[in-house]
Formats: sequence, structure tokens, C-alpha cells
Amino acid sequence: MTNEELQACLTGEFTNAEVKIGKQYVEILVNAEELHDAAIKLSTEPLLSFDYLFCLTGVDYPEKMQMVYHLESTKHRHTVVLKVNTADRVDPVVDTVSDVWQTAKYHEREVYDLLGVKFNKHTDLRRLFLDDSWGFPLRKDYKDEVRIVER
Amino acid sequence: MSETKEIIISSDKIHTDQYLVNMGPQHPSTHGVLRLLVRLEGEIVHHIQPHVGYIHSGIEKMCESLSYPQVIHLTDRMDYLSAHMNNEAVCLCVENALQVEVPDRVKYIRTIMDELTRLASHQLWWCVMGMDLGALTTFFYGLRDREHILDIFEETCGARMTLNYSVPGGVMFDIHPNFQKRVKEFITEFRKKLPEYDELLTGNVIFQERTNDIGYLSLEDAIAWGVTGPSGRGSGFSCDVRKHNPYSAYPLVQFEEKLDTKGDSFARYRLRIEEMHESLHIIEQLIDNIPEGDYAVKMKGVVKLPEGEFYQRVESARGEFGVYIVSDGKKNPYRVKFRSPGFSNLFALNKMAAGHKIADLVAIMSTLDLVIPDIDR
Amino acid sequence: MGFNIYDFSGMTHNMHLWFLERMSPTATTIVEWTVIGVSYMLFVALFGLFLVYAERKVCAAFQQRLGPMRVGLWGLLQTIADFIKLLMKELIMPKSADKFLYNLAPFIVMIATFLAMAVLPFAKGLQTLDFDIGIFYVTAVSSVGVIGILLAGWSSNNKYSLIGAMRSGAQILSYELSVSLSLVTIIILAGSMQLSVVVESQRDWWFLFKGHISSVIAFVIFLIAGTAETNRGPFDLAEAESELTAGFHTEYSGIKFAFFFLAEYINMFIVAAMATTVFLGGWMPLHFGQLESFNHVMDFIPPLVWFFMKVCGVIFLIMWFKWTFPRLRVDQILTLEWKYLLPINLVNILLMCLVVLTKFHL
Amino acid sequence: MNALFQYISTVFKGLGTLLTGMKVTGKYVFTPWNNVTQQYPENRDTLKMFDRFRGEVIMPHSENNEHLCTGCGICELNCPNGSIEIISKMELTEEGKKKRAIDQHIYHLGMCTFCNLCIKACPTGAIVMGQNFEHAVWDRSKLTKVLNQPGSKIAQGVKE
Repeated sequence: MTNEELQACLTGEFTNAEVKIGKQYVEILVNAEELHDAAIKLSTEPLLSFDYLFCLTGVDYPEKMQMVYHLESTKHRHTVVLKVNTADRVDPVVDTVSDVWQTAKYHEREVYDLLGVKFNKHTDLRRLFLDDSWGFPLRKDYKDEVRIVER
Repeated sequence: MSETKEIIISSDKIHTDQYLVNMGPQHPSTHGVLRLLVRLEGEIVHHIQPHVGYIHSGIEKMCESLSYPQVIHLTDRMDYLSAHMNNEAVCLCVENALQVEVPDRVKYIRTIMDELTRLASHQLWWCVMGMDLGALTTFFYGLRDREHILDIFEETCGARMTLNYSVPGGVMFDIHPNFQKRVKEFITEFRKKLPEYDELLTGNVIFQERTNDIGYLSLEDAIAWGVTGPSGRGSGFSCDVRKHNPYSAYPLVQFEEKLDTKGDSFARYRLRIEEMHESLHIIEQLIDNIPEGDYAVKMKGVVKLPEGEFYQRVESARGEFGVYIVSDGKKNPYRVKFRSPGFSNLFALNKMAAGHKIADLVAIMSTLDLVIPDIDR
Repeated sequence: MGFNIYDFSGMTHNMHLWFLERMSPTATTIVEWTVIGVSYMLFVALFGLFLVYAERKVCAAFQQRLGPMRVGLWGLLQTIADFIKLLMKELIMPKSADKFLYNLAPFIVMIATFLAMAVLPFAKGLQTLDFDIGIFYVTAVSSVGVIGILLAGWSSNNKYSLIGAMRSGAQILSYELSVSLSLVTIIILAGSMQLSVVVESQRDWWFLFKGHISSVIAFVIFLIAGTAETNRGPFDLAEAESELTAGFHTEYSGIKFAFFFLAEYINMFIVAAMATTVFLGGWMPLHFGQLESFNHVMDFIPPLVWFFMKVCGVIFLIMWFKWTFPRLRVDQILTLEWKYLLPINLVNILLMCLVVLTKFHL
Repeated sequence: MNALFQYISTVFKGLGTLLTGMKVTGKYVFTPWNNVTQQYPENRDTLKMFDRFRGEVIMPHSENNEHLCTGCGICELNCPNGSIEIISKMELTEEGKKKRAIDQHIYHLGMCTFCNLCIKACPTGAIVMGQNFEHAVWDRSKLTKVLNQPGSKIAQGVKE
């Protein structure tokens, strides 16, 4: 499916979501509450069948925390970027998608570790790289006088 | 993070006949500082809990304060065995963002370098695979052949592993006058040596027994766990970025995406050996036809990306490598995420190795071809 | 003293008489024990060092390397330097190890190798014990070493060591069977278990040639099973570096580790020496039946040289296995024994019986 | 009977593959002149690195003790690890104008990752990569080097 067709298809499927064509991929922005439903729909809908989550990450914007999911369909070979904003930047919570795409289990642990995003219903939400006493280093307000030398 | 908690999480009841063994961080076959918490019953592996982060170096955080050329040099240090692919991924991402069209010469050089890196990585994987299975001689035969590639790298790029050869808009130097001659020599040489690999290890009955029907990963699991590269293709997951999202000179060359549906250790092994043949084939198509021209387009002194998000996928030696750059228009990226193939591949290990023996766990881990800094970043 | 490089029996006999003339029979026995013990120890130490050096050089040659080159000419003093280093190293014991068993284990392993060496005929007349169950004795005492390995693994209080020791136990116990049965095949041919008789009856043809295909099969099986019994080559599951770090001797350091290390090499020597004695004619020169002139030329090379040439040849073969093959898995090692070596061995014994009964042998 | 035949063929096939493997290693053990080992400290005299090899950053000086560095500090900006520190001074030129010049070009070898970015960025080509790779020292402070030689000055005609 080309990006335009995909956009049309997604707009039909997700009435509450904002669908646009970004610089490379079709981007779809859903509400945090609808994330899990959207994930299930994206992965099971035969026309879409996004079964391969190749990148999962979070971005700390000044006023919001954004989760970004890069999805590909191995059947149709189209790609979509699923985005979720959380209003609460300091203590962000979203639903887990690790039951939809299993690889998300550890990617979410990484995001939790580095950005402090909590995932509801995640079976094993622990820090992945760092120990429990660390802050969340990828947040923009993270300060570490000892280890980070400002240039 | 206590271990007892983990047992409770990973098993529904307490098993008194099972015991926990820490494989790593100092263990000869975890290829670095990976720690696997293995629950065993006798020799049978029941559950594997990987613990990563022993070599976490915060590269993503560091990148936020570096300019783009400096980011490229850091990517060398993640997956040091496919350094050039990592460099290229960032370069392509920056070039796409700035909509710079690089000369054909650069595309050709990059592709050749990619494939040479892939060969070097697979050679090292082959010798380490043999060593993990106890055939220590393979280690030296693999390194012997890899040395030729590293010499080629050193002559042209100035370094053997951390190449830092790609820069935004091109490559750092033009190829060395000897480059084509040396590459061709290497290809003839290595085409003679590659059958030896098969004679020594692939055909060996002990090796066959050790890898056939071991570590099965189904296609569904491979996709769900995001296992890419030869490891994923061994399960029939067509995930070659070079085919599906071609970049550089890959649209111009003929090559096959090798797939195997068996999904066992041997399939993953065989695909890597065949990928070496394919890589030689790709280089042969390109090496005589490198077009004349500039080796880099003139870029501004300070590279600034337009505001927005950019993603670039490349096929590294281990699988799909991705760079996700969020830019706010400054000379530093706002956020960089590296999608490393090893990270996803590692966590499918439990799926593959549970139910097999310790020796198989080692063999399966080798077929995944893990590089720990790639996982930890 | 009557020193004769071709026959040592006169020399040893004269020595015995010389001692008897000067002291009481009891004292003579004690002095002779001491002399023999010291010479065995010297032999073990020197030949062990040589084997370690040879292993490193041979392995280097297999891998297109040079091996040790720095200490001494061509690295000849490397193993001595290593040995001095091992002697000077601190002996570290795990805190919760079983102290008695932990310290006992290396000695058991070492003693087993000494026991087995007692019956080996190095040359004509150069044999400490020559009694009529020589082969049986070797197979019996060589499996004592596994007790040491089991103790080492158990007492170290380390899971890796324990896994290694258990693997080793399972492996050595099953391969003991193949070693014995392949020797039985030759005993049928030789008609005696006394090693001197076995060597003597290879005067016209080595047993490897004498029993035709049946002997060759027995030889191959003996090599495979013998390699397995020394915990070497593709059968080094007990130490399996890439799986169990160092297996049963993970927790040993210094001279105790050196004992295990030396014992492994001396075991390899014993297996090679047994293969030599039983299949390749021991110290007997290469003889081809009635080719008198050829046999006569061969006789000029002293038996001691013949023995060590053959032993080194077999050791080279065993090293060749080790530096070529990947390691087997623990269940495959047992499959190989019980599904392949054992049935083939039993059929082979039948075959050998037929050969002997029909007097088909050379 | 078929099973027996299969059993025997498995044994022979297995032995065959083992012998194939032994043939490969055997080929090398009996041709020791093909060894690939380099005896490194002994071959120092004949060991020549490739001309692009990145061993360390050096600043070539002419026979008049002149270098090309203007002290502009671009290399310092381009260095990702802060291995380069430029200490500049103000000098009077012949016309009597004040001009910036290099006082000390400090290079921390211990922090350098040999990425070549400083050399690429240098507008006058004052610094290049040297081929020396034997950097081991007993004292860490020896890894901090001053690249411009004492008493050296900038060559004639070099402009910023």
C-alpha cells in the first residue's frame, strides 16, 4: 500500500486519531487511553496487519512525553509510525503493547529505564541497564554533576 | 532487581529440583559482558533471563550534545563489527533530512565497504561459532582471512575496526589507489578459502549433530520478537532491508535474499555462510565499475538538520539497524535512538534455548551472533 | 652393570644383585622402590613438560601460528617457565569448599596415572610390573582417576565444577567399556593379558596388521574411546571451556591445578602407550613377517626409540582430533558410546573370534 | 536389514566427514611455511604502517621549526571528546598589528578516539595523523602532549 492509500485506510479505521503523512512514513497519533485498542487493531486488521514492531522509543519533549512505535507489515510491506502523547511529563503512564508485539516487552523496559515511562499491565517492568538508584538519563532535565561534563 | 523476585516472576511455583546459574558477566562464551541467569534442571535449560547493561555507555545521551559528524564516530563503538553500516545509517539519515544527493561514486564505495564489513563480521562470527562449539582451530582460520579485509580497511580508511569512514555527504577519503586491486585479490583468495570452512565445520558430523534441530524459532516468533538479520531469515522471516528498503548502490546490484524455513541453529549458520558468498558476489559486481567523480559533496561546516523526525534503516551484519533522529533545527540532535539488531535478537534467546542443554545454549547464542555493546549501547 | 640399549633386563638384574650384595633383602626392596619411584616422578615431570610444549607447538602448527617463541630457543623453556609460575602461585580455596576432599582430589588423579604407568613396557626389560593380568590392571586403575575428578567437582562448591564432574563421571564410566572391549579383541588374538607376552607375540607382525580389518576397527575404537577417557579433544566436556569455564578444576590454582593439568597429559601418554603396546607392537621394531633383511635393519633402532616414536605418533593423532573437531554434547557422547561404539565392538569381538578360530590371521 | 544398512552408512558417512575435516587441518600442519604469525617486536624495523593509518595527531614542523597552525581552534571545536585544547596568545606582526597565534596546542592522547575529524576540519592542514602506534607509557601524564615544538613559529604566508 502506498502512503496515501494507507492514510485513507487508517483515517477510516481510527476516527479519533490524527493521521498524516510525515517526512517518510504515515504517522498516526492516538490518545493514550486508546493505545492498546489501536495496537490490537493495527496488528490484526487484515488490510493493515502490522506484525513487526521494529522500533519502539520515547521522546521527551518540553511539555509532553511521546512514545513512538515504528511498525511494519511483513505481508503488505507498508510502514506506519504510531505515536502517543502523555500529558503528564513527569510521571508518564501508557498501556503496554508487549502482549501485541512481544519484542516490546524489553523495548518498554528500556524506555522505562531511560525515560521513566511506566507501562500498565507490563508483566516484568524493571530497569534494564541501570540500577534502581539512577534517575532517568534521557530526560532533558536529567543532571549528573559527576559523570556529565558540560561543554 | 533481586534474583528471588525473578524466580517468582518467571515460574508459577517453586521448583526444588532446579537451580540457578549465572552465565556471565565473566564467561568465555557470552562474548563480552552479557549475563544470563539460567534456571537449570541437571543440564536442561528451563528459563533464561538475560541481564544487560554491563557495558551500557549512554551513547544516545552523549549524542544529544554532539554534532552530527561526531555522532557518526560514536556509532562505530556500538556494533564494532559492523561499524561501517552504523556510520552509513546516520549519514543516510542526515543526507535524507537535508535532501542531499550523494554522487554515484560514494554510493558504490559505501556499498562495497558495507559488504566488506559484513564479510569481516561473518568471518569473525564463524570462527567464534566454531570456538563456542569447541573447535578451536576455526578461530584462527577465520581471523586469518579477516586480516585481509582489515588491511584493506586500514589502507583506505586509516583504521581497522572503528572506521569512521562515512561522513555526511560522502566518505572521508577517496579510496586508496590500491583498493580495487587488493579487493580483487582478496576475493580470489577468499573464494578458495570459503570451501574450507564447509569442509572443516559445516559438513562435520559432530557439528551437524550439534546444530540440526536445535534452537527452533518459528516464523511467528521471529516476527513477534523482531529477530532480524540472518537469525530471522533462518526462520523464514524475509527482513533484508537491502531488498525491501534499498539504499546506496543496492538497487543496482543483483543479489538474492537467502531464506530458510527450518528455523534451527543450522539454518542460521548456513545462511551466514551463504551470505558471505552473496557478499562476494555483490562486491564483484561493483568493484570494477566504481564511477569517477567526487568522493563527497561539499557540505556546510556545521551540519544542521531541519526540524522533524527522521528514520533510516540499514542492514547491518546482525540484522536491521535503525537510526531515529528527532531534530529541533540545531546542530545537535534533540533525540537519537538506535534500533540495534542485537537487542531484539537477544531476548528471543529464551524462546529458542529453553528445553535444550547448556551446550546448546552456547551454540544457539553463537548463531545469534551477539555483540554486547550493540545491545547495551 | 652390563648396559645394553637393546635389552635392559640384564642391567636391571645386575643392579638387583649389586644391591643384594651390599644390604639385606628388605633394604634392597626399599631402595629399589625408591629408585623406581623417583625415576617415574622424574619421567612424569619431564615428559609432562615435553607434552605440554609439544601440544602448544602442534596446535600452533594446525592453526598456522608459531606457538611459544620467546622463552629460550624456539620457546623451549616456555613450559618450564609456566611450571615455575604455577609453583609460585597462591593456592586459593573457596571459602565453603570441603577442605579435605578438595585437597585430596588432585592427588587421587595423580596417583591413578602413576598406577597405570607401572605396567607399561618401555623397552625390553624396562618394565616395573609384569604380571599376567597387565591389560586388565591398566583398565582397572585408569578409571580410578575419575574419582578424583568427581571429588574435585563436588568439593569445590561450584555449580560449574559439579556439572563438569558429573559429565566426566558419566563419560569415563561408559567409555571404560569400549576401551576394555577393544582390548579384549586383541587379547583374543594374543591369548594373554601379560604385556610382555603381548609385545613379544608381535615379533613377526604388529597386531594392527595381524588381525586384518578386525584389528583396525579395534584400534580406531580404542583411539576414540581412549581420547574420551583422557577428557580430551572432542570429548573435553568435563572442562568444556566455552560452556563451563574450566569445568571441574575451575576452583583450583597453583600446583594443584598443575596436578590436574599434568595428569591430563600423562593420561594421554598412557592411552598412547597402551595403543602402542597392544596394537603397534610396543617397543618391538617394525617387522614384516618373513622379510628377514628388512626386519634386521629395523632392529638396529633401539626399542626405547621405537616405543617413543610410536607413542608420539599416537599422541600426534590424538592432538589432531582435538584441534579439528567441535565438542560433542553430553547426550551425544553417550549416544556415540552406547549406540555406536559398543555394538560395533561386540560384533568386532565375534569377528575376531572367527579370525582366530579359522587361523585366518597373519 | 534396511535399518542395518542405514546404520552402517551413517557410521561411514560420519567418519568420512571427520576425515574431511582432518584433511583441512592436516594440510596446514604439514606446510608450516604458510604460517601467518607476525613476530611483532622483532619485526619493528620492517613493519611499515599504511600511510593513512591513524596512530596519533601530530603537527609537522619544517626544518626552520615552523608549523602551519594559526591557533584558530576549529580542531578543538570538532573534537568529540575534548582531547584538543588550544591556548592562543596575541602576537605583534611585522606591520605592528595584533594577531592571534598558537601558544600551546595541547593534545590528550588518552582521550583521543582517532576519528580524524580534527584533521578534516583543519583549514591550514597544520595537523596530520602520525603512524606511530606504540603509545604505552608508565605515567599517564605523558599522554598529554604539546604538539607545537618549543620556540616554533607559524610559517610565512599561512592565513586563517
